[in-house]
Amino acid sequence: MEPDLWYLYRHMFRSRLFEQVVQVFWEQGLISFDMHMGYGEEAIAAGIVCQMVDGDAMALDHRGTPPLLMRGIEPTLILRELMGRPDGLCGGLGGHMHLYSREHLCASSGIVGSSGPAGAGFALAAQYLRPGTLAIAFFGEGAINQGMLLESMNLAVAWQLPLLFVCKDDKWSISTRSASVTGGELVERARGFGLHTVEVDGADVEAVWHSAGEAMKRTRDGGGPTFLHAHCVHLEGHHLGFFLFRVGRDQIKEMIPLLGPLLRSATRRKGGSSRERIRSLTDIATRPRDAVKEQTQKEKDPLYRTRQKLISDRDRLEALEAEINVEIQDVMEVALED
Amino acid sequence: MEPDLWYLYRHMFRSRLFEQVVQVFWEQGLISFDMHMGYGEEAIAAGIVCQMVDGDAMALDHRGTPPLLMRGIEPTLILRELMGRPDGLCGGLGGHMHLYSREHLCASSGIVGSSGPAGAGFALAAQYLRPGTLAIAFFGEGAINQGMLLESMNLAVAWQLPLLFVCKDDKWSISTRSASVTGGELVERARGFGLHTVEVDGADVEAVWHSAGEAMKRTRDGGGPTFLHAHCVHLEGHHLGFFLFRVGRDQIKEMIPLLGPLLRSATRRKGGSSRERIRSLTDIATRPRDAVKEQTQKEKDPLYRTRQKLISDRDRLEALEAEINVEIQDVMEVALED
Amino acid sequence: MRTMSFDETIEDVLAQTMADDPRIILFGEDVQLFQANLYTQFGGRRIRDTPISEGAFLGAAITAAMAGMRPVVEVSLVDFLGVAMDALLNQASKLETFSGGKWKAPFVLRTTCGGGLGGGGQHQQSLWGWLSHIPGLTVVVPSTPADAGGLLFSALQHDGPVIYMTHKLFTDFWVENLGYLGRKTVDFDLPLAGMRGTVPEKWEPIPFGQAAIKRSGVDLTIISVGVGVHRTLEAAVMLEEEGIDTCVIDLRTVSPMDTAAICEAVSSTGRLLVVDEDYQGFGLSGELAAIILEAGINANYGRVCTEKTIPYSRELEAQTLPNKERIVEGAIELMDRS
Amino acid sequence: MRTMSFDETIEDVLAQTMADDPRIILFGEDVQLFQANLYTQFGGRRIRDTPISEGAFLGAAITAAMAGMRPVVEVSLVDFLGVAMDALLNQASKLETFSGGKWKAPFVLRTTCGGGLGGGGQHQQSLWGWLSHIPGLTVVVPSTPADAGGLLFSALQHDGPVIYMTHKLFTDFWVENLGYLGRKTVDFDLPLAGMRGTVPEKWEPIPFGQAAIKRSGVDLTIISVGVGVHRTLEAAVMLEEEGIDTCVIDLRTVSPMDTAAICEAVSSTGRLLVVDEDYQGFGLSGELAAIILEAGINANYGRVCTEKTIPYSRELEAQTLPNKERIVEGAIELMDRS
Ligand SMILES: Cc1ncc(C[n+]2csc(CCOP(=O)(O)OP(=O)(O)O)c2C)c(N)n1
Ligand SMILES: Cc1ncc(C[n+]2csc(CCOP(=O)(O)OP(=O)(O)O)c2C)c(N)n1
Ligand SMILES: [Mg+2]
Ligand SMILES: [Mg+2]
Repeated sequence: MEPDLWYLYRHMFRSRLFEQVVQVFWEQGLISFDMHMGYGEEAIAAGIVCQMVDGDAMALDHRGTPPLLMRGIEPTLILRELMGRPDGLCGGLGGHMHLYSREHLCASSGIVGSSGPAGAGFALAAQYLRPGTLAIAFFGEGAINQGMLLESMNLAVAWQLPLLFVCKDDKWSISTRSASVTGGELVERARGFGLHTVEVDGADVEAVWHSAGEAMKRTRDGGGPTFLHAHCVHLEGHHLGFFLFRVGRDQIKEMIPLLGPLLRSATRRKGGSSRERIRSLTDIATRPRDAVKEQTQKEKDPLYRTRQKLISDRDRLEALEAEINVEIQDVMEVALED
Repeated sequence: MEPDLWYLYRHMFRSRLFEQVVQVFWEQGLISFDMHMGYGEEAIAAGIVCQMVDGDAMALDHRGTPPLLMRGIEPTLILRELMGRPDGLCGGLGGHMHLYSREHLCASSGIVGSSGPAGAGFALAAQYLRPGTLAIAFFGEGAINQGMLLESMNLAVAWQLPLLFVCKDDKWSISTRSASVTGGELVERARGFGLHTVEVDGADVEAVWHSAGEAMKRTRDGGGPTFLHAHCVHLEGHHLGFFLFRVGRDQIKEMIPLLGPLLRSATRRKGGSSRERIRSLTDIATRPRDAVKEQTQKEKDPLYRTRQKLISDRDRLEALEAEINVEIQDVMEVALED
Repeated sequence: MRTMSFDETIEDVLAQTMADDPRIILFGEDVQLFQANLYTQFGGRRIRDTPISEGAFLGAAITAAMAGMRPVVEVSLVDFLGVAMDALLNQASKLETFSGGKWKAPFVLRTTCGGGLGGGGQHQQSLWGWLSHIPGLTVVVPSTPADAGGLLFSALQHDGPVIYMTHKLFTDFWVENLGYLGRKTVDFDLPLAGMRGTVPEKWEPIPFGQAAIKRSGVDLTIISVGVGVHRTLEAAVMLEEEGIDTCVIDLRTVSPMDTAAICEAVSSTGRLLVVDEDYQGFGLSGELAAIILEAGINANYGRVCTEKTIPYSRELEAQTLPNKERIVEGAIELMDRS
Repeated sequence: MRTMSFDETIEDVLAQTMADDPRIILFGEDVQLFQANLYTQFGGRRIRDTPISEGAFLGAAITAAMAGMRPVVEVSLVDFLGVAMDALLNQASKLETFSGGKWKAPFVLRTTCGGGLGGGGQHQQSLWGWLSHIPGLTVVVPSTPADAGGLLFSALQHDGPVIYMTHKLFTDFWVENLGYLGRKTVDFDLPLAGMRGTVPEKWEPIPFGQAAIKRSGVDLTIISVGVGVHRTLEAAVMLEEEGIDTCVIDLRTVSPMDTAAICEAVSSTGRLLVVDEDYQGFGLSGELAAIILEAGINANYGRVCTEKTIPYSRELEAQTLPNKERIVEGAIELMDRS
């Protein structure tokens, strides 16, 4: 079977547009704390979530918006939740890292790695109550060093849980290059736990759709859990207003106030060797630039990639985008109503 | 280089004899709680600990006696500690799961898996303060599903710590067959974290000596951490007086009081299908028998195996054993003094 | 009325409720053999052994409950919760708030607590006050078979997370398997009146937050929980000989607490002694002080608690845990003060 | 006297002590960029980024300290300790007892706590009372730059584990990186007097267990810690207008506590209000009640604490955390009571 690319693009585009509203609201101060965006991982979400059925469950990390939207949760409810309104998805009590929908069996958490156990529990319930359904656990590559997530990989294999582990690998955890703190290859690590594994370009929604579809079919049929390793970027970095990206984007303005203290530290009497100090300074100077450069490559933006494939039918594309524009405009207005 | 088998046997035999005293004391009620013995893992301990040097450190699990003895800790101090005496190794405050020797850099813990992080910390200190030294982390195959141990494997690779992970695999964690709750193969799992790996018959002290020696050399030279998977048995099961072994050894006497309730449960109105019930009953009946049978195979007893290799020089062997007998007899008497 | 042991009570309630409610499953390390009767009746699908991965399987219990199951998850000793605390601190306890009151996780965490078997400081903690600090958790600590049954019955019907704590000394199973272990050479100060007793023919739920007045008295109120209740009742007999008439209250649930009963009893005697096997500082004893002060009750107050890490030595252990003698002493001191 | 921000203070003390003591290393997630100045001065060997494996690296800090290092380990938010609690509950806190007083682990766990940035219930907990429940841990919560420096200086010389907690609102870094994030559209109620202030020319250690009397007064004693101290001082000004003369005490260290100062202040005013941003039940507020009752002080008592999970909504958050208005109300209520 082939995916309906128009359908997938619709979901991706809708998520992108919705998050742009979130960003505007956040910039206006209507949303607090470090808002984590799904910008850049829309293809992973769409390729997977669009194949979920009634009774399937999702355990989400700190970037829950795209999967929730695609799963069919009312966008106004999400937006109002992010605004902390009593008429939000969770009465304004949860906020952007704690989005829940009982009817859709979706739960989130801001504790890195906790979607592993959460996914395992959903999958366990599926085994008893809803045979043929499954659970998805979303997390980043940084989370893969968190003990409870590793434990849950083993548990899923031991209990043959209908669970799909989805590692959205943007290569960074906050300001840390994940490779610098991670041993081995992730797919091999997962295989070492006895998981089925598949690696995929997370900017290619069709590829995600295919490999996720196969894994989901296998797990629905009782074939056991799979680890899906999807590479992606995050166009806004770790969260909105992230200092690494601010520095990386506007080195002159953002770096200047930091320079004085940095240089003072670099020249203090005791401490590391001058080679070490130069290495640190270079690292501090290059990480922001690299992070921005890596995360904003056009050809890694799934929206751009997918749009290119549809652009030959420009009329249909523009009509679709216009339609969604209207919807999201409307969502924004409704969210602001008293 | 070849190991000195007489030297290794001396350590193993001494440990065995010492633990037999521990067992007698425990049976007499001089030692409390669930005493975990090292019976059966002497070859693993000897093959590794006998190659440790000043400044090397050890993180131990709940079976700390053999490595501590072999590392040179005064046996009387250990025995008195197990008796809870103020003149014990830790003033009687620690007990058998919490044996510490600061001068030997040895620490223990009764929390399964905690020797992973503990080993990593020792290895970290070695990197700064004692280059060329290393740390050993001992644990069982059941511990390998504990998050913090898995995390520490990754940490050791990421930081290239001089750390040897030693998995003493007796196939059982308490009454659970570890394979039934563990996904994948352990060596592959470790390799998935980027560790060097080696698998060895833990009853063969020479084999352990060789593979540990190689790994220890590599790690001393900065070649990074290794996972050593050693197969072994535990002649007394999980701990002294362990019910699984009591049932397995004397099914008639120990099983009879359990039978009534079991059969009542098996025939209660609601519950599992009769196939499930029969499967449970069979499982309950076979686990004890299997556990005892698996753990007491003579050819898996490292003492027996090593002794066979030395028996041709019976005089020397008997002299050695007699000497140690005297020592341990003495230890016992001294430990009992006021 | 029937007579049952503490263990039998728990098994009886579980067998009955599991027979009636197919959503109840039970999992934890070694539960198939530790709960062999239930395993026989319900089979391996509903009674599951787990890997030693408390973080993963406790976390999984939460979402399994959210998705419609009623898991009973067993962590053999409360001390082991250190490796799984995130599930309680950040997930289970917060779900109801985070979801805006729309989603709850009805699961029961069964665990044992307490000392007196010579198991040292890492296997004998109580921690009920510590756990009760976290808003959103129910913490139950029964002290008789009848309460154990009724409270477990309630726990299995409760719509949120319940931590159901059994003191080791009440259960034949743990006293045998961590204490006697087939020996006749050891002795324990067992709270016999809590180990076996009459229970109702038909289980009725005992509401949470309802203390039991175990003994009325006009001179002094002693509040305790778990084995402390029995130590206190014995002390009360000794105090009677000194002419001190003691009212003894068993909280039964630490969170929620029966504020009304506490205030009534303390205001009538004007003196409160708290007997708490959990650590003294920042726990139950303090909370009780705050409750009476908030209520404007003017009372003499003292506490007999565990002040520090529990030592291994049986003798030191006995001095560290609240014992009859310390209670009597504390009570007399309190009487003398006014 | 110099003027410094809270952040600068911490960096200054770390830079000075790290220069003097090569055993001090610092590790945690993202510390290389979050502590870019120290990273520049000391290089990547002494300032290390970690994987997201709090269990492993906090556990490693303990044995690294035991083996001669003085690690400063950073866990960015105290809430994340849920995944690493075993290291505190069962290892660090118990080492001294278990080793018979022979071995200690001198490390500093730096973490942030507290709310007021709209971060919801999983990223804004305080937990100082919760941590203080465990015997063997020192818990430090400074409220001014001078105290922050002096207490950190002491922590780095202390011979056991110290949990050094910084309230987010004191630090420009966290207020910027979790609050403003480059925006001018959000507002926070910042404790300005705690964010910047005079500090000594030369750092002197401030002993643990020494409270600071921030304001003397005869009508009422308010005890607090962290940001609560500043909220209380503001409230005290308002109370003055009502004719209520308030004594304000800053505990500075929650464990150990300055019992003498507490008792003196409360017995002189006869009224105690506890202002505690940590959860109300089974925590600091209760312990203070116990302390004064044990001392036989007859006082009116009230508390203004965080009673439940902190809601995300900024408005509800403000009502849930102890604020000026609630403090004034609580104080007046207490005055009216007698
Ligand atoms: C247990 C825990 N530790 C640390 C954090 C802080 N934190 C939040 S997100 C994050 C990075 C996660 O990286 P990754 O898993 O790769 O996800 P990404 O943000 O890159 O999508 C960290 C360290 C946390 N929330 N929970
Ligand atoms: C975190 C934790 N969970 C559970 C236990 C209880 N426990 C003690 S030993 C053990 C089994 C360990 O099995 P393994 O690691 O294979 O070691 P073995 O006893 O077989 O040598 C368990 C579950 C514990 N001590 N700590
Ligand atoms: Mg990432
Ligand atoms: Mg084992």
